[in-house]
Amino acid sequence: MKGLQTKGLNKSFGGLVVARDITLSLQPGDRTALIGPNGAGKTTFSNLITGILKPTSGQILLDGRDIGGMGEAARVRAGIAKTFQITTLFKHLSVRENIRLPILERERRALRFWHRADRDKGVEAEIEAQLSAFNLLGLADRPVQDLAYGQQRLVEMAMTLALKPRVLILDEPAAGVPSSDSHLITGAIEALPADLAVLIIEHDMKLVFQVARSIIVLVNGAILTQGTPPEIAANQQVRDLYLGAHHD
Amino acid sequence: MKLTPLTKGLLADALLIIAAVVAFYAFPYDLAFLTRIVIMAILVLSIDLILGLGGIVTLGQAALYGSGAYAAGLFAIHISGDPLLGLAVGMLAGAAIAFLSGLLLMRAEGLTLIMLSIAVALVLQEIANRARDWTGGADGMRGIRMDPILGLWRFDFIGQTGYIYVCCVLFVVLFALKVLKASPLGLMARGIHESPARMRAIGAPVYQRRLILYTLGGAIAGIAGALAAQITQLVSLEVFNFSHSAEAVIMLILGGAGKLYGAIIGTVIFMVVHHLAASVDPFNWLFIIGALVLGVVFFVPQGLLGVPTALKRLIGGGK
Amino acid sequence: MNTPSKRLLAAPILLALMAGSAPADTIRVGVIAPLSGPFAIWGQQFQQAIEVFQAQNGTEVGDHTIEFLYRDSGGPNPDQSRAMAQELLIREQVDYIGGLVFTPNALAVAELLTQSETPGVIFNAATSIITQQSDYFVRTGFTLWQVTVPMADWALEQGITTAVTAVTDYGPGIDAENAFRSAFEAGGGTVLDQIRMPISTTDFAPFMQRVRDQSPQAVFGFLPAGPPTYAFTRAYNENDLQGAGITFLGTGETDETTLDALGDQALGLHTAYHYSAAHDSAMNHAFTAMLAEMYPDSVANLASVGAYDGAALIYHMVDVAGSDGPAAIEAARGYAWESPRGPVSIDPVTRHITQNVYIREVDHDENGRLINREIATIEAVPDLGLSQ
Amino acid sequence: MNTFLSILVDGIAYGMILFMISVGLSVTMGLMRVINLAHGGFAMLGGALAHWLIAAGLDYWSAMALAVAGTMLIALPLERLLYQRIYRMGELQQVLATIGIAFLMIASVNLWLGSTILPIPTPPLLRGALDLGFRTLPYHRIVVIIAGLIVIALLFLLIERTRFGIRLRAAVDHRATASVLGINTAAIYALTFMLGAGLAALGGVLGAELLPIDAYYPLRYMVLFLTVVAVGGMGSITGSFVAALGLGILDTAARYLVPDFGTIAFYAAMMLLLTLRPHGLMGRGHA
Repeated sequence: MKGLQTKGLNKSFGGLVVARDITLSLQPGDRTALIGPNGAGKTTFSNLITGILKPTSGQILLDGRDIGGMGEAARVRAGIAKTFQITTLFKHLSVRENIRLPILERERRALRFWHRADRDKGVEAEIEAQLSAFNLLGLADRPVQDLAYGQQRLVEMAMTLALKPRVLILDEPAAGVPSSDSHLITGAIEALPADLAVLIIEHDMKLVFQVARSIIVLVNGAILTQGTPPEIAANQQVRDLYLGAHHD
Repeated sequence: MKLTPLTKGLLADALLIIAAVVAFYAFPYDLAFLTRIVIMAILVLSIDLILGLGGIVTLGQAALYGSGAYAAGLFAIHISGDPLLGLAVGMLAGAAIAFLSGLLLMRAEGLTLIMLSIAVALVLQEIANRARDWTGGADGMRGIRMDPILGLWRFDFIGQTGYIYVCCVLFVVLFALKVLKASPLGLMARGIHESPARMRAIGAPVYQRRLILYTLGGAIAGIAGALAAQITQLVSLEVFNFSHSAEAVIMLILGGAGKLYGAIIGTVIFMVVHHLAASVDPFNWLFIIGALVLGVVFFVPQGLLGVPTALKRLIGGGK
Repeated sequence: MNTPSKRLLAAPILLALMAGSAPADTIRVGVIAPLSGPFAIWGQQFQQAIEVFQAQNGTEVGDHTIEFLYRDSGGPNPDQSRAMAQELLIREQVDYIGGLVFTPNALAVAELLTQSETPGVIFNAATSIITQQSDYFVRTGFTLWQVTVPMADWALEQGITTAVTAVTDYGPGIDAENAFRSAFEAGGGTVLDQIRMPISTTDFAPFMQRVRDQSPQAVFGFLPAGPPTYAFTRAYNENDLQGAGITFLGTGETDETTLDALGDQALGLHTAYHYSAAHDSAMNHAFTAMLAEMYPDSVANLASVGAYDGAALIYHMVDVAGSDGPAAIEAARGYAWESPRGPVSIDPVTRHITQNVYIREVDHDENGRLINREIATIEAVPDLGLSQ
Repeated sequence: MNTFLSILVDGIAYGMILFMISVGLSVTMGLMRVINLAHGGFAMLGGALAHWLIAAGLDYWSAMALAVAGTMLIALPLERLLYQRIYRMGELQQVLATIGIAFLMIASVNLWLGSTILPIPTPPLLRGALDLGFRTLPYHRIVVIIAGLIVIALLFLLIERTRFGIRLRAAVDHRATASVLGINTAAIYALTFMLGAGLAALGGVLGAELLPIDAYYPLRYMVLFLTVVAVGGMGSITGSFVAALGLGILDTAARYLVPDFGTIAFYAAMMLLLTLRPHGLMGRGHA
């Protein structure tokens, strides 16, 4: 079984149930969006997948292997990467260094202390490639904190892709990005490697309907329904519960 | 004039070596004091690695320094008086204590981490006090006799050999730290400092990485402790004092954290001011030190090495 | 990288020898003592006593002028003490070293004294073994055994046969415990319990309760000077051990500089010590009167007398030997003189001071001030610690 | 059994003193998020003022009241001029700035009254001891225990029943929201800081029999006070109370039962607890 599966995932804090029997599957090449009203449990679900939270019960499988016991970092190394809701980049480091770090981590070279970090030709070439793919070459040596918000989002995406993940979770990729820059984000998502499994957690319906091929609706920690964008758009239940409220 | 970072670094190295040589000839009667400054600078460098690069705030460096001192002392008394072997033993002891205590400490943050690190030093002090058959307890561990360095240079009365010896060790440590700072490990440390959450998200097990940094810092602190034991030829319980840890952190911030040379400049300035203030008015020198600390924290939070940058920004603010 | 040739290395030595040497008729004495920090009172007492001595005896001995220099050791800090000793010996070209309050500090300078053949007069550091670490050490202070054994002997004479020892769990505390027990048991007494109190103790009530529970006739205490001693004596009072018939036996707890802080509750405490500011002799009256005149806020204590006699001994050594270290030490051996504490002499073998030990009881003087009143004298006690 | 009761009595009295000195530290640390290493300095200032006032002829109780008031008055300008800026610093800068302040406090008292112990003679009423049968209990300790209980009772009334308390709680729990709602957080900070300093001064005066006042007091007992706060959890009055009593009793028990390992036992317990509960007994974590 390829890709990411969850089976009967439950999570509760004391009496508060925040994830209820979530079973889903994400195949290579999927572009699935997870939507739902505030408090539906989207972030909890993302945290369960990435290992920040441990499920109360249920399984998480990557390529058929149970990764439920792995820590956060180990899951990244196994191939699950995510971008954050809030930008937590290395603000004082340059764009180039921000991308160098994940590559070094991926290559298991981050503990080398006997040579300069910027002298590996292969790594440097890969950084160049990422920079140009995201149109960041001109900003390569600027500290990240000097960049505009949308550009920081791109740096984050570049960093995450530098990990060469098989499953990518985009946690509100457009949050905080001015609408004039949102084409940058949609462009970047559309340009993602075709065989990557992508889960997009997003409020912005315009973006979701633009990039997702499948949509999962989460309500009160449980999956309400799942379908293609037109199906979801047509679903009366979803319209009442979510879209209706959203569009007012 | 525009300098590349590399030339800048080489220039700083050259200046440091020249300063060390000039000090040797300019203050021939104060080599003992200069030697203490250099040893302290090594301890402050060890904190720069942990705190300046890795962003790990502790107040227990005395635990690692003291372990190095006692280990080197015991080694000299019971096994061999060779200074370099003793240095290696002190380094290993500092690293070992850092690793063992780090298993506990590196999971904590903030006040909890500060308190735990202080407690480690206090527990070690009590252990050294109770193991008085080995350590001499409050009387101090005596009987440390050092062989000539590499069999060639005897420790002399005026302290010339001692001074040159600790300067060489300082240069080696500084060189190693410069290499390390520019290496993937150094970049990783800065990453942990900037954003532990992001480090986890790119697959770095932050706890283990912190432990590695702390252990490396412990090794350097152990070297500083071993040097102190070899130069003074006596180790007392006070090596574990909280004041050691606190003063070393003050020196680092004074010079500028994360910059290596800041550690050295901060140490020199703090110790010279302390020395002068204490000889002018021993009863009231604490006023000067207190004011110095507050002044730095309030007015030059980046440390004295940050002053030129701040001035440049002020003057060239237009561009 | 930094290995100058032998010729270059020699240059500073030559410089040191040429530049620093003082005029032949000035003898310089470097005093290493805490001048700052929580122990600053020691340096202050030293300095004042030496000033008094020089006011009484002038600054000249024969054709030598004697000059004292002071260096701050902070607290117990061997690194600093050694560096200070080096600075004094090399830059200041001193001919004698004095002071040294803490044992590690004294031990750290031992080798320097031997190498430079400089006499070092210890005003205080009280561990017996120190004088064995260099042939150039002489001590004008006391040792724990020297004052503790007489305390035990006196207690036995008073008919006290059972005691509990309560000492701080560190070197000197254990030293005092051993001294008391061996003397007390040798004289037929029984030590019911030996309590070792953690060095960080702030609340001594538990130990006082433990002493009470065993109903001994006396409790012997030893703690580091300062807040622990203060809190220990207060706890003895608060828990009313005196009322329970348990006599307090101590050494330096009723030090003159903290006696006023202890207040009237100190009345009746018994201690054995080598000096009381209330010692009744012309010599002592002259000393304390001069001290009061020069420093109205000061009182004389063990630190004062250690420094005062240290100065006296140095004057004698200079008189006989000038700046010749080995000859000075020879002159010190067996030298006997009258001190504010009574007759004293330097033991020719141990180079430690032989002196009277006084049993004192805290009492009011005619002006209502608290003093250590001498109630018994054990004459000419040597250091009793080395044979142990 | 007697030993057990003795441990309880001595431990509670000791714990009450730790509580009184530390509770102000805990509240200010919880509210302002400042690691204040100079807090013991306020206890020392209180003690030094009381010493000086009694030496000048005042009686114990008036001296205590004036010392507490005086310390609060000293705390106000310190808060306005220095601490306000320290609140916004990173934790490392806070540590250093407050150590600097502690140094200045030490140097000032050293200059003013010297480096020896500054006794605060207790009135005759407090000397002597009450016979409990199995042992005696000094009157002074009884007063300390009662004072500790009064302090915690008053603190609870203040926090639970007054407008100031409601605002204080709001400010601790939701700093940003509180200022948006128009609560004057700067005033609350200043008042709370003064209150904490005053409590420290009270604890310093009452506790002087156990923790004698001298110029180096702030550094000597700094770790002890911070331990109470760290174990109790920053910002929690109940936490400080439980931690102070618990540590007092633990420390006392270790002295009765295993005096040889008293120090190690104390710190081992602290390390164990902080490892299991990094935010202390009643800490709120990152809230």
